[in-house]
Amino acid sequence: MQVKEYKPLIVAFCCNWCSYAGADLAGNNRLSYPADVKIIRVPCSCRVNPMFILRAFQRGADGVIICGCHPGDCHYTSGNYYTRRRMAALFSMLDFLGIEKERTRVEWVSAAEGAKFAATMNEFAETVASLGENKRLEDLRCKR
Amino acid sequence: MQRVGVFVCWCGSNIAGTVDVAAVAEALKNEPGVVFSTDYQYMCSQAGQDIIKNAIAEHNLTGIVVCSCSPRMHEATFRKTAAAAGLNPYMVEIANIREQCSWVHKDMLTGTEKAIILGKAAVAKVNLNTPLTPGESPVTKRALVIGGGIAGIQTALDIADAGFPVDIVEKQPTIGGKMAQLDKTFPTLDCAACILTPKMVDVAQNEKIRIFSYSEVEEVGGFVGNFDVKIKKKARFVKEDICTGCGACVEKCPMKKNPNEFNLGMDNRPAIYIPFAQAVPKVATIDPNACNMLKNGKCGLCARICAAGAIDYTQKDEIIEEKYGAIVVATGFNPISMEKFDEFAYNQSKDVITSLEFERLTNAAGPSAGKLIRPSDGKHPHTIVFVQCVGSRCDACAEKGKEYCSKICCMYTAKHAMLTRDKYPDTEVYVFYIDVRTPGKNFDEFYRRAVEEFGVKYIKGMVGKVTPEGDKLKVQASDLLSNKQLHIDADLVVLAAAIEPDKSARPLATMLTASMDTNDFFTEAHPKLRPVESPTAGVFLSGACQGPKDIPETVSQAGAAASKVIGLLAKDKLTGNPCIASSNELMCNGCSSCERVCPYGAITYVDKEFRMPDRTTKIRRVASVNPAVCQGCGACTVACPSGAMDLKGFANSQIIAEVDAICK
Amino acid sequence: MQKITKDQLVEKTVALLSDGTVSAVLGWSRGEFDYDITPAVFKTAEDLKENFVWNDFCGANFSKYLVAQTGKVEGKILVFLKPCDTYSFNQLLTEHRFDREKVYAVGIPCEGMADIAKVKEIVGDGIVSIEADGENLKVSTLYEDAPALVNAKDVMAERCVNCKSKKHVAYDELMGDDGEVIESNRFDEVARLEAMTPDERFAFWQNELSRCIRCNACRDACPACTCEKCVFDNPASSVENKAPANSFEEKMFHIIRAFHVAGRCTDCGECSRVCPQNIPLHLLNRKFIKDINEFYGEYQAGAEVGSRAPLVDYTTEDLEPGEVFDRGDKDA
Amino acid sequence: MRKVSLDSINKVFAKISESNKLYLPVDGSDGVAVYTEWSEGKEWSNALNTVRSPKDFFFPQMENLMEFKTSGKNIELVDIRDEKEDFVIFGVRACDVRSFDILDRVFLSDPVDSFYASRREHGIIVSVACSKPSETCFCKTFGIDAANPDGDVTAWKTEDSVYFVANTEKGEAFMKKIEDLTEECDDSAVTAQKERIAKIMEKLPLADLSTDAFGGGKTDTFFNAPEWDELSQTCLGCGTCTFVCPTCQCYDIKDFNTGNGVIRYRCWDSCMYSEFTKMAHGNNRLSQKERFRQRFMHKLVYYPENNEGIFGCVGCGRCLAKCPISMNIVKVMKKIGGNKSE
Repeated sequence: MQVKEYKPLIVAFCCNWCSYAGADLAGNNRLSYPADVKIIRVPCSCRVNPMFILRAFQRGADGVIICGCHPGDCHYTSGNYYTRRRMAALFSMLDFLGIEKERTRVEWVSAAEGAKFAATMNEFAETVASLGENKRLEDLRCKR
Repeated sequence: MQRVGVFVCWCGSNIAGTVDVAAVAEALKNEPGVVFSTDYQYMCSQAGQDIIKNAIAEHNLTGIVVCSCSPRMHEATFRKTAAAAGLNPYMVEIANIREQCSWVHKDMLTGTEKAIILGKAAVAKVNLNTPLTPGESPVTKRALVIGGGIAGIQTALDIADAGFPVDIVEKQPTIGGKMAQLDKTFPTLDCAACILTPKMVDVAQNEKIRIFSYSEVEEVGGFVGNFDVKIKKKARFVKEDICTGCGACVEKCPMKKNPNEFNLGMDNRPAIYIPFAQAVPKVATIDPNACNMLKNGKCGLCARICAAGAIDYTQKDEIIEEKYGAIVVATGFNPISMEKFDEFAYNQSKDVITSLEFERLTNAAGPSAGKLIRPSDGKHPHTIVFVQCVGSRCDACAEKGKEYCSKICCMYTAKHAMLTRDKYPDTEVYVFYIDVRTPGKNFDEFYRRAVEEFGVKYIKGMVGKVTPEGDKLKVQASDLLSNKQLHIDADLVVLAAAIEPDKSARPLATMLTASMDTNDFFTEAHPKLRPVESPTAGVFLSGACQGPKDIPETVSQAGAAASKVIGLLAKDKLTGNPCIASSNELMCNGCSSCERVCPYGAITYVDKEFRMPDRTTKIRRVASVNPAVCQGCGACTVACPSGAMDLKGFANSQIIAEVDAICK
Repeated sequence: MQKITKDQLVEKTVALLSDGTVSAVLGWSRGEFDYDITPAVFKTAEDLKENFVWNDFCGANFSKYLVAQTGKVEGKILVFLKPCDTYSFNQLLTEHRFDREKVYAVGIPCEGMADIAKVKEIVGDGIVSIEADGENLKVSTLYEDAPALVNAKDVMAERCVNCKSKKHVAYDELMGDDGEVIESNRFDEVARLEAMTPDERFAFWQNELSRCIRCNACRDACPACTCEKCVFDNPASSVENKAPANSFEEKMFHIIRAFHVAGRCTDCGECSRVCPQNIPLHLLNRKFIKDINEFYGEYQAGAEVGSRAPLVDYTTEDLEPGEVFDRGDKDA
Repeated sequence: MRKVSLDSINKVFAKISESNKLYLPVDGSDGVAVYTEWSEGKEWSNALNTVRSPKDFFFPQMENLMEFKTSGKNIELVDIRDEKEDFVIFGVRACDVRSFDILDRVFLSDPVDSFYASRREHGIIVSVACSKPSETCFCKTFGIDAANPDGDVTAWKTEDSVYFVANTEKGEAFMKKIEDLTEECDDSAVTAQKERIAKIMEKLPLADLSTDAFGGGKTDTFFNAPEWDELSQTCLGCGTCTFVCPTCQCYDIKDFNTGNGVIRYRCWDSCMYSEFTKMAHGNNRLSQKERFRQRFMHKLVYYPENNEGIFGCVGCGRCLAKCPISMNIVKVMKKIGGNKSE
């Protein structure tokens, strides 16, 4: 039997107004990035609850990235500022528990930055792939 | 359990080229809840939409998943399709298998695999969708404009012109604001009064506009379309409707020595006064701190003189309650206080003045009847030094001054310098500047004329110190271009003081739950795309309350704000976005975390009685979301520790279902 | 050891109870031994005189009880607050969790509380009595004829060794003198862990958290955890469980617990005090506090009523989440 | 009676480990004893007892019962019960040994809990007599002799040796395995030890605690006692007492959605929790007072009523040591039973 090549599973939470549109633009321009990146649309990056991130890791994600409008450009004025604080605190805590800090990321991608979206996803997927499978926040029950 | 229909679009070859659409439709058939699954060339076409409509009817579908292009493209289309077939439009989910799948992946196998997973996530989500109905609220067709300067005046006129009633609240006894105090206006040098006063008269004569002068906003409740506002009309001790503005009382009033606010204290006015000849309303006002009758019960001269019988010493403050559909903030600006700028000797010498004071000095209706004189001795000044950026563009950490550029100073200083040289060719005029900023139509030409035609001496560098010595002002400055120290014996020094938002703005912002930046300027809903709206729905921004602005800019923003108000008031009902937050009262702690992160002030708290699990009752403070104000960002849902706050359409359970489906 | 005596407290309380200022008293009630003290609501002078205690084992923070008790009592309830308790008190007021008008808060100075486990480490098991004796505790056991003298400082609870403040930030009445905010070394242990490699930190927490039995004592004792319905009890929340199913759930529980109180935790240390498995849970909370202080400026939850918790606030200049790892020793 | 010198006890452990998994109290990194699988280098703890009781071995905090595998709309049922092997728990104190009897009466009475029964069948219990009881101990109240515990094998630990007596067939088999490592001896050392312990037991602060007021048929006497209000008023509603208790046996059965199916598992539940025994109609014990009362009424009245007068407590003292607010069964018995014994 052929050994299946390891491909990291990446969940990307994208805000509806900037980053999801940025991802659409990447598509319009046919800029490719790994199919292992799966996008979930949220109204604003501030909708992303730390529980969603832990849930993704529990279910087998190897990396989680949150994309929102650039600071100052939030459709809802201040949503991404809260995202920035919450995720800074959360990521630091995950690191404190010894969980690889490279598995989580926040990136600001505007609706015009299709190229940045694709480049970010390529780079992030590569980083996560180099870490290998997520072992430190996995739930073996979900791998049965 | 839902009955879900899945519709996979080929988008010609856009999707079908890299995704095996039939395989996707087949794979999704087995997902929980799915009772129907098919694929078609163009789902968005009439024929494609008919397939959806027919399937809804035939299979009693309760939810729809369309695997197609981005929801940003056709979500609205398919929601309409669903609605046309009798299905709630919010029972539609889109799996984006074009922009985020077929267009970015080259390989059929990979593309198909991913499309199936995206489809599964959409099915998982739609299984948890609930029908949503947008809330509706009526609109009170009346606008409130707070501030009666040129911004407020223009906004009110434009709104009234569209046929909607407008009220202006102005805290001074007259409308007109800062522009009424100006002499000439750049870059065309027409006189401010000549272009402003006709507008003020228009306001007074417009049947749709009411002016509450000498009044302040006291309380704001309600929300977009339905604001409840309390306005305090301060007692002016003159019956507004009877006073003819003849001015007899002003002439006869014995208490004449009170600093005249309109002339920035450079001359005096009586206790009963009309701020200036073209005031609107042209009605006298008694200053209670100056009037002997009000203070000591002695005098009463004005009442005896007034032929109309308008004087009423017993007048009290009055509270007016009114409903509004929209509120425009036009609270304007003030020059900052020069108290802290000791180096310019503003407090030591009467001959160091601010630009606004200079403006009054050169105004024909000003304290010197338009003759440029030194305030100290009334003599004609020969050497005049203008200092720019006083308190603007300061270090963030500086104890005084502002970090921002006040924007208008470069132009009005050029105007002052040019007019001085024009009228008094015997003068020597220096302007000290950090940079000269003149972006604007005909602005740079204007500045160059000051230098080239009128011989104003522009010197790059800051004035370090002004020292009064005898009847001269010793100005010590540096010329950065020639790298020299300069000493000038000046007769008059004019400081271009930075401007700041009016002090009334901060408490007003709190009342309106409108946000402000650290400098107390109101923030826009979006700095580029929604510059005249505040993040709080139904509250609009006009003029310098949003940031430093000159007159043309203010007028155009005033018009823009008015058009936004008109657009709002033209509606009979407001239909909200149904994807909004809502709080489960049983779980809410009333801790205020959600309220603190809400950019719209959509969350308020009510005390409610609850039956506790142990059969007792308890009154608890719980959050309540105003559906007309909430925009559905979801910041509150994460701030809420108990999970009581959730977002319709993007519920915790729905997002988690998507995560689960993707990570399977 | 404690400067205020039990008799002073009882006298004061009985007076306030009899003149009708308060109708109930939240205080410490004696137990079977000298250290097993139970929080109790006293309603009569007799009960107070007979059962009220104040000694080196009165560690329980009463602030949280006010959420439930203020609704149950007619009139005011008297609550004793040690300096650290006053921070929780204020934080609960900031979050509108009880009616300030229904409380009569009496601040009492605290010299630090003893940890019975540390006492037992020194003198052994079988403790019959513990009495304060100047700087020392006089401990009699079943197995030694003579009582042992233990310096109170040597058996002080970890949270008291790293006491952050002897200053009361809220009270209606203060017994004795007020103290000052203290420059403590409370972040040293967090810094020690931060200095480890990720692998070492992972091993450290894996070992600690694997002992969790999900008894919820940390949550139930925490004065910041006053949710009407905790997510961990709510089957709809997707994280509910009654047992730590595996190492993922152990971690998730403690991350979410700490995150939910981040910016609101006053660092009172109740979580670690009550943990039956001796997990140093306060380190997770302190990590958030340390980070918040470093990222957004010093902030002490509960120092004043109405302050805005850092995670429901922002500035436009905040650091990026990616920058939290390479900030280095910016203070060094 | 056989004995082995304390120096050679690790040889005994090594010998047993050859054929069975052996669990015994070992001091953890925080200095607290935990039942740990023995391997070379692990030392038998001197601690009086573990914080977590050995009930875990027969009634673990979490146990998978079965699994449903789903694929699309298909469901397949999978039996995931693992094969059990014999194992030894060594160093169980008298109180904890008695707790197994209390659990047996619940799980082994009809209908028999087959998961529990299989673990119980495979478990060999080597008890050890106490030598230095704590002030929190009150096993004597329930007629337990700390100096002479039950179990398949009883052991006594003295300054220099460990003495063994087999009580059951399983015990005989255990002794057989370590026959070469132990030597026959008289019981003088053990007798002396028993006398010493008996004296200490008399001196314990809770030595006089009595169950006289309690037992079956006392529901009406205590159910509406006014003291419950006071006793429960500061209870936090956490599960510490129930989770450290060796006799608490309540559990919940829950499903975990793995994404590819469902794992049905059971886990300890606590009658102190607000969600305990929640049913479609809601909760039957709505206040903390009712939940608190349930726990103590169960141990002191309902259990003995259904089990020939045996109380549902063994006096191990864990709840005394671990309750965050130091409320416990002793305080309850004294407060509520003090004026009702007749």
